[in-house]
Amino acid sequence: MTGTVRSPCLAESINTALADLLDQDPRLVLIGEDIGRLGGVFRVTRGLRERFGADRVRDALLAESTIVGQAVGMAMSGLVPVCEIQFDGFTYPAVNQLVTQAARVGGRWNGRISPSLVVRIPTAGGFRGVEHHNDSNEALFARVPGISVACPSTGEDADQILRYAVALGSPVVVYEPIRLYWRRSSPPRSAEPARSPTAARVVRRGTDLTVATYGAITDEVLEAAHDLAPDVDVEVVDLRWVAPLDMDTVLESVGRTGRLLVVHEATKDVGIGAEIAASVAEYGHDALRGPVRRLAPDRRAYPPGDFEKDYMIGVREIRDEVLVMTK
Amino acid sequence: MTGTVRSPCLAESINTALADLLDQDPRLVLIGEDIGRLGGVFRVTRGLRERFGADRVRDALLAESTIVGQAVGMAMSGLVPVCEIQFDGFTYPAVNQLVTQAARVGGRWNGRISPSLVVRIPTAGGFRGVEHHNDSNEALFARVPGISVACPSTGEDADQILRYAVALGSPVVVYEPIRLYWRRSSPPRSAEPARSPTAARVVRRGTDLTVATYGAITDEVLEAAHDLAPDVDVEVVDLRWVAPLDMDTVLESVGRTGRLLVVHEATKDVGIGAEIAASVAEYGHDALRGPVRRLAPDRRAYPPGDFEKDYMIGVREIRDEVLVMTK
Amino acid sequence: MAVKSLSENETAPDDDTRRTLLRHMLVARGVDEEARRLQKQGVLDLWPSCEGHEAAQVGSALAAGPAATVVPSYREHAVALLRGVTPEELLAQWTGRTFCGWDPHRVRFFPYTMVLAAQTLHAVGYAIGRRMQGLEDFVVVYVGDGATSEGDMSEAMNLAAVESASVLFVVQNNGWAISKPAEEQMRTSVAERARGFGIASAAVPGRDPETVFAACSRAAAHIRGERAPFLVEIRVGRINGHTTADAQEVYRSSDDIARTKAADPVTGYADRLRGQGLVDAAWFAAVETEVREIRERLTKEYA
Amino acid sequence: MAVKSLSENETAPDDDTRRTLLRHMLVARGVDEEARRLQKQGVLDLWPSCEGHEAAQVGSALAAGPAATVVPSYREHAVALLRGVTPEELLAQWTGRTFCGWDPHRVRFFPYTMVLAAQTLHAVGYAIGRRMQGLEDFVVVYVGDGATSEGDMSEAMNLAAVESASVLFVVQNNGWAISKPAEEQMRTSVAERARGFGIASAAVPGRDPETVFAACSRAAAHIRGERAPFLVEIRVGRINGHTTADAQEVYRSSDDIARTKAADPVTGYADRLRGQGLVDAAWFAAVETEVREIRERLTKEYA
Ligand SMILES: Cc1ncc(C[n+]2csc(CCOP(=O)(O)OP(=O)(O)O)c2C)c(N)n1
Ligand SMILES: Cc1ncc(C[n+]2csc(CCOP(=O)(O)OP(=O)(O)O)c2C)c(N)n1
Ligand SMILES: [Mg+2]
Ligand SMILES: [Mg+2]
Repeated sequence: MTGTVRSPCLAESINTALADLLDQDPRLVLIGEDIGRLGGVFRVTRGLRERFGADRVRDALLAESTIVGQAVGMAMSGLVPVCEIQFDGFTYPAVNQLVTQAARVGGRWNGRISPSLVVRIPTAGGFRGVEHHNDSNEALFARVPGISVACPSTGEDADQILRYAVALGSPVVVYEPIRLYWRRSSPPRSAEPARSPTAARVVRRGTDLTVATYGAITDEVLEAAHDLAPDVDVEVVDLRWVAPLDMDTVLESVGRTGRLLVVHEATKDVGIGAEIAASVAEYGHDALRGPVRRLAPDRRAYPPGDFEKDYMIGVREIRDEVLVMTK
Repeated sequence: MTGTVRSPCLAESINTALADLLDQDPRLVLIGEDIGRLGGVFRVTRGLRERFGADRVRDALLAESTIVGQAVGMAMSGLVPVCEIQFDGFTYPAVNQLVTQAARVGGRWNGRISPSLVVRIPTAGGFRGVEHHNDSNEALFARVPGISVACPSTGEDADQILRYAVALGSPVVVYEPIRLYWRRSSPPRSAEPARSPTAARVVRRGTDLTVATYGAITDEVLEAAHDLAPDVDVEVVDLRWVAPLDMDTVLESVGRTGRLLVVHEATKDVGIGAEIAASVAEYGHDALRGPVRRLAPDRRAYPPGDFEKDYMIGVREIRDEVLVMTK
Repeated sequence: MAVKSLSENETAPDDDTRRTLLRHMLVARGVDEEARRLQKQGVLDLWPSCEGHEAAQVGSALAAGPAATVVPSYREHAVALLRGVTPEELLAQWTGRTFCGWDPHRVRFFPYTMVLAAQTLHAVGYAIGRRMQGLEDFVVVYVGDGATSEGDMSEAMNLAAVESASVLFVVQNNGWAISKPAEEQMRTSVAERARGFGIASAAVPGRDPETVFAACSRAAAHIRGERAPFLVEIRVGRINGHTTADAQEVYRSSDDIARTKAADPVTGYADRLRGQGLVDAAWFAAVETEVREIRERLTKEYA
Repeated sequence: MAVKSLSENETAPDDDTRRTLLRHMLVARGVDEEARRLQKQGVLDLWPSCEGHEAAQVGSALAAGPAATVVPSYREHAVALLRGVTPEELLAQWTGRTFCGWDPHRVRFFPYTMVLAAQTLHAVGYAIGRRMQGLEDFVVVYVGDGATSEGDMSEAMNLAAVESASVLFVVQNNGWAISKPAEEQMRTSVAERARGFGIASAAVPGRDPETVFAACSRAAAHIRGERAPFLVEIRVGRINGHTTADAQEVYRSSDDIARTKAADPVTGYADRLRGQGLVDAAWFAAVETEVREIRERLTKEYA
C-alpha cells in the first residue's frame, strides 16, 4: 500500500523536549497525576522526576481543577507550569479554571502579566479504550478566546509546539494523540518545514484536492493519499494548530487544488471542520470547483471498543470521499 | 424605524410555564441558586417557592457541580429536575457533570433509563454586566453528543421549548437571553408556527437573502430587515434550537433566497454559525448566489461595559452586511 | 452526629453470615483471577483488579443489605457479584461490548462511573430524590482514596450533610491512586474530613470482613435511625497494579507489594474460618466447583 | 496543627494601631457610601457593598501586614484601600472601564475574581510557586461563606494542607450568599471543615477589629512559624443587599436587617475609641475631611 518511515515516536520527542526545557529554564515545572514516580500512564514523562526532582516534576493531587488552578497561581508567581491531564475525557473538571481563569488572567491584569501555562492532554481513540478514554475535545477550547490549541501529529511538531508554547505568555492546550505516542512508523511526509511555529504544514503536495486535517488521523489521510496516487493527486495540510487556525495555508492550497475536504476524528458538529469549511466557503468561494466537505464521526458518543471501528474514520472512508469529490 | 409589538415578556412566560409544569407533574423539581426565597436574581422563578414549597423549588447550595450532579441522581430516582445556573459564565463548574454524566447516562444504562433533565442558563450581554456576566456559550454544549441546546428568543418559544424539554428523556440546556427577560416590545414577527417543537421558525418572509439567527439578537436582525425593506427583502429564520439544528428549514429558505448570512452574539470561531455555514456550503451549494457569510464578534473576551457597544453586533452592522451581500 | 452505640453483639455477623462473607470473597477472587487471565490473553481490554479489597467490599455490601441501592466507582466487583450481577455481565464492559453489562435496576447496582467522584453527587441526589417521593432509599456509594481529592466528593459530602441524606459513603482507601500514595493525597483521613462537613464517620481496617461488616452495620443503623449520612473509611491493600495496564513495580517497593500479598484478606479469612471449624474441605470443594464453573462460563463466553 | 499560643499582649493592637484600624474603617465606609450613591445615579453599573465587613477586612489586612500578597474575592474594598489601591482605581471596574483598576503588583493586591472560589486555588498555587523560587511569600486569600461550597474551595484547602502552603484563608461569613442563609449552606462551620482537611483554624466574631486583628496576628504567626496554612472564619453582618442590584427585603426580615445595622462595626468602634479618649473631635474632623476629599475626587472622576 504505502511505504512508511521510522522516526522517534511522539512520546520520546515530548520527553526529550520536556527534559530540555526543564534543563534550560528553572522556572519550568511539570504537574500532573502520576507523571513523577510512574512517569505518566503513557510513560511520556519517564525519568524526569529522577532527573529534575519531585519538586519540579510534581505528582499532582487527584483533582484536575487543582492542577490547573494551582498552575494559574504558580504562573502568576513567575513559574511556567506544564500540566498534564491524564486522559482527554478527564479535562472537564479543569474547564472552569482554564476558561474563566487561565484564559483571562492576562486581560484581567491589563497585560501586566502574561503567564505562560501549558496543558498537555492525551487524546483520541483507536486503542479500545474504556469509556471516556477516547475523547477528542479540541473544539472545546478552540472556541475560547485567550486559549491556543495545538494538535501535533509528529514528534518533531510536538517538540516545536512545546518550545513555542512555554514562551507564549498565554495558555496553550496541546492535544497529544495517544495512538501515536509509541508508533514508530508512519507514512512519509514532505520535508517542507512550517513557515512559523503556529503555521500549518503542507505534508504532501498534490494538485487535485486539498485535505485539511490534524492529529493522529493525519497518518490515515496520508495513507489514503498515497493509495489514490497517481489517479488522484491529493494535497495534505496538517494544521498542527486549531486555534489560531492557519487559514492562509489552507486557502492557498485550495487556491491551487480547487477542492477541500476536512477530516478529523472529533465529532463533526460545531467542530474544527465547520470553522474551516465556513471560512473557505466564504473566503475561498471563487477558487472552489465544488462544495467543501467534512469527513468526521457523527454526533454521538465514542462507543465501546467493539464498535470503535464503525465510529472512526478510516483510510477507506477517506479514499471513498476523495473519489466522490473528484469524480 | 420599525413598529414594535407588545407581548408577555420572556421572564413571565417562563415563570408561567414552570408554574404550569410544577402543577401538572409532581415529579418536576426546580434547583438553583437563589431561585426560591428571592425568586432568582432575574426574578424568573418568583412566587414559585411560595406556591409549590421549598422542597420543589430548591435554593441550591452555591456549587454548580452539585446542582447538576444531584440533578442527575434525582433524575435517576424518577424526578424531572429543572436546574438554573445563575449566569452563563458560571456554567463551567457544572460542565463535567453535564458532559461526562448527564449526557451519557442514557447510553451508559443501555437505554434502560432516559432521564429528563433541563438546565436553564441566562445568557448574553447588552446590559453592561461585569466580568463573566455576559457570556454566550451555547456552542460549548452544541457539540456534545447527548445534549440538546435551545435558544428561545420569545416567551412563546421558551414556553414550547420548556414543555418539550421536560419530557425529552435526555438533557436539554436552554439559553435564556437576559436582555429579553423583561423586554416588553419587540419587532413584529410573522405568525407562522414552527413545524415541530424543535424546528426553526421563519419569523419574516423575504426573497433576497436569508438571515439565520437565534436568541436575543433575533430582534436586531428583524429590525435591520424592516429597515432594509422594501429595497432588500430579507427572510429571517429564528433557529430556536442550535442542537439539533433544523438545517431543513435553513436550506429551504436558502433555496428560495440564494443567499445566507448567519448572525449570532457568541464569538464567531468554531461557533454555531460555522456549523450552519459549513452545512449550507456543502448541501446548499447549488442554490447559493454568493458565499455564505457570518456576522459575529471576533474571538475575544466580552469586554468591560464601556466597550460592549464595539463588541456587540448591532442593527447597523447587520444592515451593512446584508447590503454588501446583496449589492 | 454521635454514632448510636450498638454493642458488638448487635452487629457481629452470625456463623451463616460469616460463611456467606467468605463464600462471596472466594467467588470474587475467582472471577478476578479469571478476568486477569483473560486480559493477559487479550480477551479483556483492561481489568481493574479488586484483589485485596474483597473483605471491604463483601463486608460493606452484606451489611448494607439487599434493599440498598449501590452506586459504585469501578472496582467494586465483589459488591457487584454479591448483588447478583453475573460474572458474564460483570466482564462485558471490559471486553468492549458495552458501557454496562448488567441491568442496574434489577440488581440495584448502578453502572460503573469512570470519571472519579462524579458518582458521589449522583448518590446523594438519588437519595434526596427518593425521599422526596416518599421512598426512603438507603444509598451506598463507593469511592477511592484518590478520588476524594476531587471537588465533587467534597461537594457531595456537604450536600449530604446539609440535606441529611440517607447515604453511606464507603471509602476504600487502598493507599494508592495509581502511583500516588494516600499519605500524599491528604493530610488527615477521609473520615476526619467527613466530620468536618458534619458527617459522622468511622475508619476501620479492611482485612477482616467481620470488622467491616460490624462497622457498616452500625453505620447503616445510624443512617436508618437518624436519616443522616455516614462515612466509613476502610483501609485495604491493593494486591495488583491499579489496572492490568499498570506496572506497579515501577513505583512501589517489592517489600510493600509482598507485604500486601501476605496480608491477603481472602486467604486470611479462609484460614481463620477453617481454623475455627466453620468451614471444612467439603465446603471449600463446593465453592471451588462453583468458581470453576464460573471460570468455564467466562472462558466460553469471551475467549 | 496546634495553634502557637501567643498571649493577648503579643497580638493585641497598640493605640496607634487601633487608631489606624478605625481610620481605615471610616475611609472604607466613606468610599462605600459614595460608591452606592454613584451607583444610584447610574454612574456605577453595580457595587457590592462591604458595609458591615469593615472590621473583618481592616483587622485581617493590618494583621497580615504590608508584605503579604492578598488574593481577594470581590468585596474586599476595605482591604484594597488599606493596601494602597486608590478609591478611583477601586471604582474603575464597577463603572465599566476595565476588569481591574489597579496595578496588582504595586499593591500586592490581586484583581477581584468573580467566579466564586476560583481564587482559592490561585492563592495556594502562588504560595507554592513563591516557595519554590525561594521567596516564602505569605498569601492571604479571601472567600465568602457561600463560595466555600464550591469544589475549588475544598480542593484548595486540601492542596494547602498537603503542601503545607503559607496561606491564610480568611472566610468572611456574613450569613448570606445572596439570599441563601449560611446555616443552609453548611452543617458545621468552615473553621471545622478546615480542620477536617488538616488546616488549623479559628472562628471569631467580626464586629470588633481588635478581635480580628488578634486572631489574624496569631494565625499569621502560626503560618510564618510552621510554614503551614491557617483558616480564620470571621462572622460579619451584611448591612446592605448582596450588591446594589439585590433587594434584600425580599428574602430577609426587616428585624434582621435592623439588627445588623444596629451592630454596625464602624460606628461601634468609633464610639468605643471615642469613649476611651483615643480619638477626639479633631481626629474625626481630619478623617472626615479626608473622606470628603475622596468623595469629591470620585465624583469628579466618574460622575
Ligand atoms: C476525573 C478523573 N481523573 C482522572 C482519572 C484517571 N484515573 C482513573 S483511576 C485513578 C486513580 C484512582 O485512585 P483511587 O480513587 O484511590 O481508586 P483506586 O483506583 O485506588 O481504587 C485515576 C487517576 C479518572 N478516571 N477520572
Ligand atoms: C461560580 C459562581 N457561581 C455563582 C456566582 C453568582 N454569585 C455571585 S456572588 C454569589 C453569592 C456569594 O456569597 P458568599 O460567598 O457568601 O459571598 P458574599 O457575597 O456574601 O460576600 C453568587 C451566587 C458566581 N459569581 N460564581
Ligand atoms: Mg486508591
Ligand atoms: Mg456571604
